[in-house]
Amino acid sequence: MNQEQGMRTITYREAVKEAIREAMQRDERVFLMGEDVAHYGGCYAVSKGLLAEFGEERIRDTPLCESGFVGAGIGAALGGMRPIVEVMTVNFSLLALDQIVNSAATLLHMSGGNFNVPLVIRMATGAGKQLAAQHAHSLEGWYTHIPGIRVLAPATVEDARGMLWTALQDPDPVLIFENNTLYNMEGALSTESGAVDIDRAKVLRTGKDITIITYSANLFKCLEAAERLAGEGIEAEVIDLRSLRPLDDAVYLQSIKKTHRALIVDEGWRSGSLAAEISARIMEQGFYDLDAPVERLCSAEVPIPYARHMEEAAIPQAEAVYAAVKKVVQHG
Amino acid sequence: MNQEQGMRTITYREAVKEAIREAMQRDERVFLMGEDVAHYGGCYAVSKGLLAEFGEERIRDTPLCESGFVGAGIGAALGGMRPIVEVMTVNFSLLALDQIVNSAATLLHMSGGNFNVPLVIRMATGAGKQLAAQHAHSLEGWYTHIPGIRVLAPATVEDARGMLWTALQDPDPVLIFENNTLYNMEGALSTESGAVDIDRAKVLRTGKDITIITYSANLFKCLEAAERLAGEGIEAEVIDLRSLRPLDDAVYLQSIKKTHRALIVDEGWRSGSLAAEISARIMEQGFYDLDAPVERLCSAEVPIPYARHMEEAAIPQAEAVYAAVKKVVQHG
Amino acid sequence: MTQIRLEKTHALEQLRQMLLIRRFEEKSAELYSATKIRGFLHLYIGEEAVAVGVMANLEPEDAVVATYREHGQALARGMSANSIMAEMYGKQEGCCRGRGGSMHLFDAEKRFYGGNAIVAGGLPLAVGLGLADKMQNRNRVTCCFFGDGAVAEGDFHESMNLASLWKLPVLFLCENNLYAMGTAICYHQAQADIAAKGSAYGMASASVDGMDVVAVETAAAEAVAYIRAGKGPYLLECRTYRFRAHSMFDSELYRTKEEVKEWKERDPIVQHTSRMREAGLLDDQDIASLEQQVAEEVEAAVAFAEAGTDEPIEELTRFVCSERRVA
Amino acid sequence: MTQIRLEKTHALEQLRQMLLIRRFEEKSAELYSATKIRGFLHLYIGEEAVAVGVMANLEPEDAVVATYREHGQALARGMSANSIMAEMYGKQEGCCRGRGGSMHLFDAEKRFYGGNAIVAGGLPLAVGLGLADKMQNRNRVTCCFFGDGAVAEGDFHESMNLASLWKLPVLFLCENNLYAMGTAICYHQAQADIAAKGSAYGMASASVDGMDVVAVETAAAEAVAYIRAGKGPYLLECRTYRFRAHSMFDSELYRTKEEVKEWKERDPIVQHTSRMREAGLLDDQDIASLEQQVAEEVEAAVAFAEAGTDEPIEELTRFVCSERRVA
Ligand SMILES: Cc1ncc(C[n+]2csc(CCOP(=O)(O)OP(=O)(O)O)c2C)c(N)n1
Ligand SMILES: Cc1ncc(C[n+]2csc(CCOP(=O)(O)OP(=O)(O)O)c2C)c(N)n1
Ligand SMILES: [Mg+2]
Ligand SMILES: [Mg+2]
Repeated sequence: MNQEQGMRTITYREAVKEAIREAMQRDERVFLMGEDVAHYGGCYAVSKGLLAEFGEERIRDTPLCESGFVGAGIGAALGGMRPIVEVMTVNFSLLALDQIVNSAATLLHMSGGNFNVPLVIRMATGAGKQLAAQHAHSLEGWYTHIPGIRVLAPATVEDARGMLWTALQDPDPVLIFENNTLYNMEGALSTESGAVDIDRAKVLRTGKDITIITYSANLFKCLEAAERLAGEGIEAEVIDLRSLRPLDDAVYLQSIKKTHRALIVDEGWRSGSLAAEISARIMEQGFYDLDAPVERLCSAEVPIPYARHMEEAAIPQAEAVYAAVKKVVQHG
Repeated sequence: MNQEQGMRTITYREAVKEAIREAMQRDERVFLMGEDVAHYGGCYAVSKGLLAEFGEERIRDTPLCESGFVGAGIGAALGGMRPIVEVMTVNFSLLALDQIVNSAATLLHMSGGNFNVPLVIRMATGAGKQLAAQHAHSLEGWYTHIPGIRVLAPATVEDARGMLWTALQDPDPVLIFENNTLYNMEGALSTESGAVDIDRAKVLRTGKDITIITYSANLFKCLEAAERLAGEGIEAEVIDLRSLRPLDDAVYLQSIKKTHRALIVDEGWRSGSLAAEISARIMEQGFYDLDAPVERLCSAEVPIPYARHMEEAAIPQAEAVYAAVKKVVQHG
Repeated sequence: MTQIRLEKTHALEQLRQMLLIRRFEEKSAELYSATKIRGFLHLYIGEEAVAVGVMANLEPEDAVVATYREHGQALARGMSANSIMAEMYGKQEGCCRGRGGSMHLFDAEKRFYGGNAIVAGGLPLAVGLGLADKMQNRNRVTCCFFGDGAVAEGDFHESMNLASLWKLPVLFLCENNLYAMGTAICYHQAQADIAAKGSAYGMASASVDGMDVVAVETAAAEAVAYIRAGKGPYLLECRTYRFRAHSMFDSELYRTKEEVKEWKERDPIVQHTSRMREAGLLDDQDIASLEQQVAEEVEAAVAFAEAGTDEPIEELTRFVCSERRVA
Repeated sequence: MTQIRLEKTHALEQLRQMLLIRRFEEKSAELYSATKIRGFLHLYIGEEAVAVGVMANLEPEDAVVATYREHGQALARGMSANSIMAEMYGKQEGCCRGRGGSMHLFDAEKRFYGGNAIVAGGLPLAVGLGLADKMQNRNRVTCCFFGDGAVAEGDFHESMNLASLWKLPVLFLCENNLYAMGTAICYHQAQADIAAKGSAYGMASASVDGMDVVAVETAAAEAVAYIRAGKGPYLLECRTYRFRAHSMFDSELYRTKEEVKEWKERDPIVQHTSRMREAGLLDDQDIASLEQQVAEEVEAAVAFAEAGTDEPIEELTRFVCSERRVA
């Protein structure tokens, strides 16, 4: 693919960095703020080098105070800036949840339209690096419960590169979740790449036997499983949700009309997962299309443990996707 | 009913207070801590009078610092006490969410069994008093996503009276959600009333045509709707979940085997609601029992507005339950 | 030190504003009993000198971040009594189209950023507003109101540190009325001198008698001058007292009638009136005319609210998200 | 002031503990490179005098709340090197059965309450532990470790206020190593004198050279005596420095090699060694034997971890909830 005309290979990390750089260049109201984004270079090295390019004012280290600096991001947005606030890891964002839910998500409605909050918050999410129970959860699905915010989950380098600019044009708060296992992933990107839509889910592989609905890092596990299943004559259609709130229902409902079966793969804990919401929507809007019950493959309901074998067992794996598909396909 | 032998009439507020009083009397490790629980008498007057009975040490006013005093509750539990921590309103609990999720819910597993946290947290929840977008949400369903905690929602005076003691015997964190519209409700209580189980859902009305699954204040709206439906020959079975995490799946799945239809009524926002989880479980475990898709009646996805007519329109009402049942029953 | 402006026009205007707040709220309490206003209603009565004294120093391009006890803050900032009353009636004509109610007054034109019912929740927003001004080289002040109770919250600490670290143009305005709801300051602050807390953040601070509108105006003038000079944020503690219950549900078990009575002797309106009289700046005629003017304004607000219309239910989800994407 | 215990047995024991931490962590860094240990690994090297000096003052019934940079805290508290190393290997024989890893060491028997990777998240827990002791009339101390970075968090503020307000027996032990990850204290504290912050809470406080184990022990003795006397909590700032990177992923762009070198000249182990030598309490023989003893302990720990077993996958959800209901 990267052999094609106008394509280049880039890591996810670099793609995010380019997106930040471009946004900073395009609009001087944009700035990046968070713990260790400047002098350290970002805890996942996303912003390494940007301090030298843009200076301390616009690549702004904050003290450790998630509620304070996320709230300051809201205020700066109200004051006419276009802040990109980085929260190191979604677990830490719980410290800022009051500001996100009770202020950012609420201000526009509660004020009857007086004030909108054009704020982008980026966070790392997900397990896979043995970081244990206070660093490795996948709470992006949980955030999708909150009206007034938009939740994005770029899986590909194209989306890592393109979603930020679109998010910055949104007049309301947008949360972007970057799975920490993706930063080192390489992918092919058009040299012309730029802003991408953030409204539509995408079919990344077509198939007729089952619809696999997923997002972020699990996309690749699902594609891997689909490959293997294809070898056995089972053609899975794989959908990358991309936007987790609002959900683009049409794409998966349409797919199910064809496949009559669905599996949702989601790294959140099973109970109360985003996968539950999608299953419920299929129940409501696609019930008569189904030949078998929709299944979910989620994380085990346990704080993510440190030991590698336990961490691996706790979260969805390609092998488990494969097995779950087999189960659904044999059903009914 | 209160005419019966050994029954008395009591408000929900009094029932909670009696439960606290009894717990304090039974076990000197128990104490109540929170904002304005002592000198003010509790923001919903639940603890009024207890300061005089038990003194400032055990009925303990805290400064405004939700993270601090919830965390202190965790520490006190680790230190051998049995704290009851009151958070005024679930919206404010977002300030303590890090402590609840990253500490209380996580410590036992993360420490490999070294430390359990026998902590009870009570909070008011729900709309209906025109308290607007920072006081009126129903986030109890949201909390059910978190492994390691138990979530209870007493709807009746019996449960308001009885769940606390059972919760205090739990070695792990238990969150009890009291819908603020219930405090003034009167109900009949046995003079012998005491601890109740917190594991089982209850069928509060039997019926053969549809299963209505609900909890807390919405129970009464559902019973009201069921009464009206009965007048039209539609017999709804109404289930009070009581425990929201873990869910007692057996009771509603069993009911659906008989009714073949279900409606879930839940004051949480629709997307990512507890209702979605239940719908997904029915999909997975009761699909072949269904004659029609399971429906959800939830709150509109909007920060709860102040104006009465808008607030009423935002949350489930008996009228809407009635209409939703009619829709499901006519289906398929 | 900025000069005290005890010249007639200005002093009268201060009195008028305090009276307006007082009468507006007395009426609100009545309307609450009549169930015209619902939800939580927190009255500012007794604390009028604070908002009125402070606001006199702000320019239209400055910003205000308010609390849930903010009728006084809103009126002193120049929001119309009509739009506030209509809001409390839950009407479309209210400043938030009935979505906010008493605790959530907003006004984009006045740069009045709420109306926040999360105690201390407004402080980080004020930091951000100040940051935006600093980054855009605008010589503006953001004035952030909060109570003594808010001082215990982590958001207070984080915001004080951020503002001072980044030298932001924020006036932290603490309305210390000695109680957080029913919890006396001795039960919520290990160290009860609030102004003294500035030093933990290297922030300039002062304390002033919040029952004296002239003293407040003077102290705030100094604070605002300091901020406008680019020296960074400032913490100003105004020592005041609320004469009424915390909200309409409060049985006031936590304080004595005597204490309330003593503080009422320092009523900011009475004090300002006497001082003006003594200075020969006010006579019975002036007072009567002020009272009438204010009464008319309050009456008009009630009439406006009564005549208001309900937001159509179809508009319930309007403003959950903005209507257009391009910011 | 408690007397300095520079008598041989004790001074040797302090040296042994510091050496153990140093060698244990040097080995851990190696094992990290060999991918035997994974996740985040934060080394305490350079800061050994703090944990060792403080812990000498704690009794078995006291409690410790630790940070995620807590190998030193755990070893000084007397946790076994075996169980820590096995934990970092993710083995069942680890102190948390492999669920915690480097950042989450726990030990009920030692009253060692973690291993908290939420910066400042342990402070409220320490307040609660102190509250439990106070309510049960137990004369115990809870010692809570945290870094300079934690001081900016709201939890620091809320906890300091609660502990002082309620006069709880908590020692707030700040390891000020001048950086929060890559953010120098001048970028995260508006006012960088941490001990001075005690006054905002009416809390006793002091600052001590954290590179000197005797000084730390002495200062901590004073603090602990104050707390045990029932006078309330105490904030002790230990000025120290980490010699290694923040974690294994850190390219140390934020500080100069010279700065690191200067601090290394104050190596707590070297300093303590020289002092003992000068006092005639230590000779080459002692050192060699200590080094050997420590090397054996570290080697044994590695062997123990290598021989460890994986927790069976069926046990994954064990400990999500307790097994029995009755508390
Ligand atoms: C985070 C949060 N916790 C609790 C409450 C409930 N509450 C509302 S006002 C109040 C007291 C606030 O006291 P203070 O800051 O002194 O302001 P005052 O009411 O005295 O003006 C409390 C506890 C709240 N609104 N928000
Ligand atoms: C709440 C939270 N925010 C951010 C982090 C990421 N983080 C881990 S350690 C650290 C720096 C902490 O500095 P300090 O408290 O001084 O301790 P030190 O590492 O210097 O010992 C940061 C930002 C975290 N673990 N928790
Ligand atoms: Mg107050
Ligand atoms: Mg540090």
